[in-house]
Amino acid sequence: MSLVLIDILIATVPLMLIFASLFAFTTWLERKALARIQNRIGPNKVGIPCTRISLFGLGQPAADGIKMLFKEDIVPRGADRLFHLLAPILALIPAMLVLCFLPLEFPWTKSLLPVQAFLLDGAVIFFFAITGLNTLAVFMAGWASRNKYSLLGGMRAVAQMVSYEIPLVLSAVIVVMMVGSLNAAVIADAQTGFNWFVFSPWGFAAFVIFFIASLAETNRSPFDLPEAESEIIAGYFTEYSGFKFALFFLGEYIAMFAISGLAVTLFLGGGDGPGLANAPWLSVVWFIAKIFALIAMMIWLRGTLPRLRVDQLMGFAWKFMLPLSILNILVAGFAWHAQQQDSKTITVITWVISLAILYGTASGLNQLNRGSARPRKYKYAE
Amino acid sequence: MSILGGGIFKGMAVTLRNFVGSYINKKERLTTNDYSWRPDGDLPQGIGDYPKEEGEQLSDTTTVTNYSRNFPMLLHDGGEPMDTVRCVACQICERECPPQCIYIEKDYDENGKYIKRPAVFDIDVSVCMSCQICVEVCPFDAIVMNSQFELSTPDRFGGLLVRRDDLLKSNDYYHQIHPEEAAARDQKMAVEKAAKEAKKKAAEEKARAAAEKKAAEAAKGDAE
Amino acid sequence: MSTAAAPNYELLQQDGLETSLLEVSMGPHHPSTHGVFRMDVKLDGETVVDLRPVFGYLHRNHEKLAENMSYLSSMPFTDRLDYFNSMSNNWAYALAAEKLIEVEVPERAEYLRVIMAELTRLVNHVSLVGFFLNDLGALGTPLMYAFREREKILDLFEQASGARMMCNYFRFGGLRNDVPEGWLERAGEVVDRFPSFLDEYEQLLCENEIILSRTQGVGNLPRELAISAGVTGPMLRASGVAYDLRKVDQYGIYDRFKFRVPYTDGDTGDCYDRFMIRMLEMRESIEILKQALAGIPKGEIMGNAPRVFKPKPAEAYGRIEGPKGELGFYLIADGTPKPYRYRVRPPSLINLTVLRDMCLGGKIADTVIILGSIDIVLGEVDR
Amino acid sequence: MSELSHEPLLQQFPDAEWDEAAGAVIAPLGQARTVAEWLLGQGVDYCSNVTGVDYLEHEVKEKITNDAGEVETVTHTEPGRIDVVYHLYSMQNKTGPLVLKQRTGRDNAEAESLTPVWRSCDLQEREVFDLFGVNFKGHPDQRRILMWDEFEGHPMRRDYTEPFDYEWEPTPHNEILEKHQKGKVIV
Repeated sequence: MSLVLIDILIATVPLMLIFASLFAFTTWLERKALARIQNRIGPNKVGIPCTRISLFGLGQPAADGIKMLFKEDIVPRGADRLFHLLAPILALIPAMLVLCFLPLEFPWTKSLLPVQAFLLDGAVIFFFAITGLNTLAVFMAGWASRNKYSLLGGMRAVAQMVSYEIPLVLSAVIVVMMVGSLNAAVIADAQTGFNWFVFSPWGFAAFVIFFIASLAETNRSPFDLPEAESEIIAGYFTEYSGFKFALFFLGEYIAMFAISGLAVTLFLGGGDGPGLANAPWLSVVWFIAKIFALIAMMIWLRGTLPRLRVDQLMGFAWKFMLPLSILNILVAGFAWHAQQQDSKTITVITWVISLAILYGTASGLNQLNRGSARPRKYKYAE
Repeated sequence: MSILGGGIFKGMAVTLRNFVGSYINKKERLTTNDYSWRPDGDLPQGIGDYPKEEGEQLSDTTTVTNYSRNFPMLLHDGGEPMDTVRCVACQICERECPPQCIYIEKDYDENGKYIKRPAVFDIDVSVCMSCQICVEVCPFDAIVMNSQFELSTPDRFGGLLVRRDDLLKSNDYYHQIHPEEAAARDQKMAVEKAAKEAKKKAAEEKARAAAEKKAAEAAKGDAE
Repeated sequence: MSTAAAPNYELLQQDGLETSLLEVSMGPHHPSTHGVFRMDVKLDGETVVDLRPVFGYLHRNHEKLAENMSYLSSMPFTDRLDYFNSMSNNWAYALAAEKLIEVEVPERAEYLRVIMAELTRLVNHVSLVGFFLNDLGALGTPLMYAFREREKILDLFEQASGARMMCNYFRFGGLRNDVPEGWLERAGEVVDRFPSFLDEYEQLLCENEIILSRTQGVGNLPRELAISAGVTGPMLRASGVAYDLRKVDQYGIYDRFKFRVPYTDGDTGDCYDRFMIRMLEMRESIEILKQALAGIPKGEIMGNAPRVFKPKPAEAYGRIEGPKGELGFYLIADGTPKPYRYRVRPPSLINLTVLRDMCLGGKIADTVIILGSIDIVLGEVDR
Repeated sequence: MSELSHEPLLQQFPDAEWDEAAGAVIAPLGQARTVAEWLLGQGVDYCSNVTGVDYLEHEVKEKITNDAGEVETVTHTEPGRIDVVYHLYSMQNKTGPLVLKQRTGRDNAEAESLTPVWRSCDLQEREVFDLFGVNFKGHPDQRRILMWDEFEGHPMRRDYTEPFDYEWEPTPHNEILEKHQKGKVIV
C-alpha cells in the first residue's frame, strides 16, 4: 500500500515544485514585461539578500512572498469568517488538481504504474468539471467579505465565468470530435509530427475562441471585471490582505497555467516539437515553452487593452462567441467527412470554404454587435 | 476597419514597438535611468548614498537647473557672517511671505539703538513653499533661493525650523550654485551703488555750491 | 432648462420580494475620482439610479486668504488652484490684475506667455487622456506614455521658472525672469517630436474597438443643456458649440496665430467626443507653439509695472481659455495693496453641474469614465 | 468681443439703476427673475460667474458742491450690504460681459435664484449661500456645498471670526509659540 503512496508522491511533489517555481518566475516575468511595455524598467533591485548583486530583480517574487507572509491578515468584523478563510483555498485547489492531468511525461514517471492512472480517459471532462469550482470560490469571497464592492465583484465574476464556460467547452468539443477520445495523452499523440490542430482553419478558429474564453475564465486583461480597480476597488478580493491575498494570487496564476496547458494539449500538439527523436525528455521543455508563449500573449494583452463593460461582456459571450463556436463544430464535422476521401483537392477546397464561412460569419456577427461604434470625423472652426 | 479586430491589433503593435524600443533607443523611450545595469557595475553617487562634495548632482535626471529654487538663504559678503550680512531686518519679506513662514526679530545694541541686523531670523522650512516671493520683495538683495535639497531631519519642529546662522551663506557660494543669476544681481547692485554715489556726490556739490553762494552773499553783505 | 428625467425606478415589490437599491458611496478615497471627491450612488444592480456629488474635502478658502494678502503674494497660490496647469492659472490672474492698472506687456513676454500656456495645455490634455484610459481599465500603459511626454515638458518648465509644477512665473505686466538661453531650441525640439508621439498615441487608442464601444453613446450632453449649465472648454466643444475664448476674447496675442478649433457637428456630445476633441486640440496647440517659437522677438520681459501694486478702486473680470474651460478671476480693488474681493471662476466646478444628468441610467462603470471625461481637478473645484 | 450693451436693459426695466463705477446693472428688488428671463430672450444664454461681495457698515466721503458752490466733503455711513454679482455673456453672438447685481441686507440676506433661467448658477449660488449666507428663493437644492452640513457661520463674511483652536496645527512660531511657552502642553 505504502509503495503506491510513494509512487504517487514521486509523481505529484516534483509537479507542485516545478509549477510553484514557474508561478514565481511568471510574476517576475509579468512585472518586467509590463514595465518594459510602459517604458519603465520593472523590479531590478531585489537579488540575493544583503548583497548588491541584483540578478535583474529575480529575487522580487521571493521578496513578495515573504512580505505577504508577514502582512497583517485583516478580516472585516462583519465578514463570516469561515467562508472568508475558505474562499482562497477553494480558489487554489481546483487549479492545482488539474495540473496533474496534463500530458506531461516527466522522464522519471515512465516506469511508475499508478501514475498512469493520472492520464485518465475522461481528462477533458474532468478538467472542465474541476475548473467550474473556481466560480464558486470567487463568489464566496465576494459574499463573505461583506463589502459592497466585493459583492459587486462577486456577482460580476459569476455572470462572466458561467457565460464563458460554454464557448470554452464547445471549442474543445471540436478537437475531441476530431480525435475521437477524451484522453489528453491520446489527443497529444494524435497531433505528433506537426499536424497540430491549430493549423486547420476550424482548429484555428476554435483555438482563438478557446483562448479568449480562457482569458475570461481566469479574469485576465480585457475581462478583468471582477477585480476592476477603477470601478469597484479590487472586486472580490478587496477585503483580503496578507497570505490569503497571496493565495488568491497563486490560484489565479496556477489557473492560468492549467488552462494554457489544456490549450496546448488540445491545439498546439502537447509535447510535440522538433528534435524529439534523439531526446524524448524534450517534450516537457516544448510543453512548458508553449505554455509560456500563451502567457506572454496574455501579458501583452494586459498591457494594451482596456476593460469591457459588464453588459458588453455578456453580449460578446452570448451573441458572438457562442454562435461562432456552434457553427465551427458544424464546419469541422463536414470537413472531417470530406477528409475521409483523402484526396488532395477535396481537402484544399474544404479548407478554403470553411475559412471563408468562418471569417464571413465572424465579421458579420461583429458588425451586428458593434452597433454604430465607428471612429468619427470632427469639424473645425476657424 | 478592414479586418476583424483591426484596431486592437494596431494597439498591440504600438505596445510591441514600445516594448522593443525601451531596449533599443533608451534616450527617447526610457525616462528612468536603470543604474544596476551599468557594465562597469559601480553605481554612480547618490543612489542610496549621499553626494560627497557639495553641488554634485545626484543622477542625470535630477539635474539642478540654473533657476531651480528650494529654500531661501541669507547672503553675506564674505568674512565673518554677522558683520557683512546684507539683511537689515526690515521685515518686508515677513509681511509679504504668502504662507507666513519667516519670523524676524530686530537686533539692538547695548543702549537700545536699532542696529541694522536681524537678531533672530527663522524660516519654518516645513511651511515654506519655495515660491521666491521673499527674494522679489527684498529691497536689499539679502535673501536668495538655495538649491540644496538634502534637508530631511527626524525632528518635526526643531529640525525644520532653520535658524539665522544656518541660513547665512557667503556670496561666493551663491556664485557657485547660480552663477548667471548671482552675476546679474551683483552687476545690478553695483549699478545702483554707483547711481547712489553719483547722487550723493551731486547732492554734496549742490550743498557746497549753496554754501559758497551763501558765503559769497555774507561776504557781499558785510562788504556793503 | 431640461434636466434629464431620472428613469422611474420604483422599488420592485414582486410577490413579497422587496428589493431595495444598493447605496454605494464612491467615497473621497476611491482610485478613480481624481482627488478627494465623493459620489453617493444609488444602484439597482449595476445601473445608476441616483447620484449626488459631494465635495469640499480640499476646501482651504483660497479667496479669504487672498483678501488678507497683497496682490503679488496670492500669485503662488494660483499655482495650487488647478495644480496641473499652474502657468495658465497665473496668466488668468495676471490678465485680470492688468485690467486694474495701465501696464503695457512687452512683445517677448506676450510670446512667452502664449508658449507657456500652450505647453500647459499639452501637459493637461496628455495627462487627461492617460487618466481617462486608466479609468477605462488599460492598466497604466497609456498613462505611462503620457507621463513620459509630460516629463519632457516639465523639464522645460523647471529650466524656465525653477519649479516643475508650481511655477509662479507670471507677474503683472510680464514675467518674473527670462528663459535661459538654449531654452527655445530645447522647446522647439520637444514640440517637433510631439506629433510623432501623438500619431503613435492615436494608433494605440482611437480605433480600439473596446474603447469605441465603451465610450460612444455614454454620458450624452445635449447642446442646450451644455450652454445653459455654463459648461466650457473641450466639454462644450464636444457638445457642438465652437466657443473658444482664444478666438472669442482674443486675449494676449492669440489673434496673430492661425489655428483651428475642433468641435463636433452633432448636437449631443458623449465621452468619445470629449476624448477625441482633446486629442485634436493637442495638434492645434502644436501649431500655435510652432508659430510662436518661430516668431518670438528679443527684448526685455517685464513692463513698467509699479513696484508696489496698489490699483485705484475698480472692478475687473479677466478670463482665459484654460485647458479645462473658462478660468476667470474677478477682482475688486479698493486702493489698498490688498484686493477687496478676489473670486476664482473654476471651470471644473461648473462642469460638474451636469454630472448627474449624464450618469443617470448608465452603469457604474460609465459613471467612472464620465467623471474622467469631465476632467476635474479638486484643487480648483474646492479652492 | 463687442460689449453687450446695457442700455436696452435699462429702458426695459426703468427702476434698474446703473452703477457707473462698477459698470454693473443693479437689479430692481424682487424683479431679478423677470430681468433674467428677459435677458435670456435677448440671447444672453450663458451665465459665466456668480459670486457674493460683502460690504460692512462704512463711511463714504463724497465731494459734493453744496449750494454755496464750493466743494466740500460730506461723510455719510453706508449701511452694510451683500451684493450677488452675475457675469452674463451671450454665446450665440459672442458678446461681452453684462454685470448684473442683486443687493440684499447683511442679516437674513435674501436673493432670487436664477438657476431656473441659467443652470450654471446652480452650484455657484449654493456656494454663495454656503460662504455668505444669502438665501436664494427658488433654488432647486440649496445645501452647503463646500463646508460640511453641521458647520455654523459663513466664512467669507468680512466679520467672520474663526472659532478658537479650530483644527489648529502646532507650528512653532508667533502666537502659537507663546501658547506653547505659556505652559499649555500641546505636543
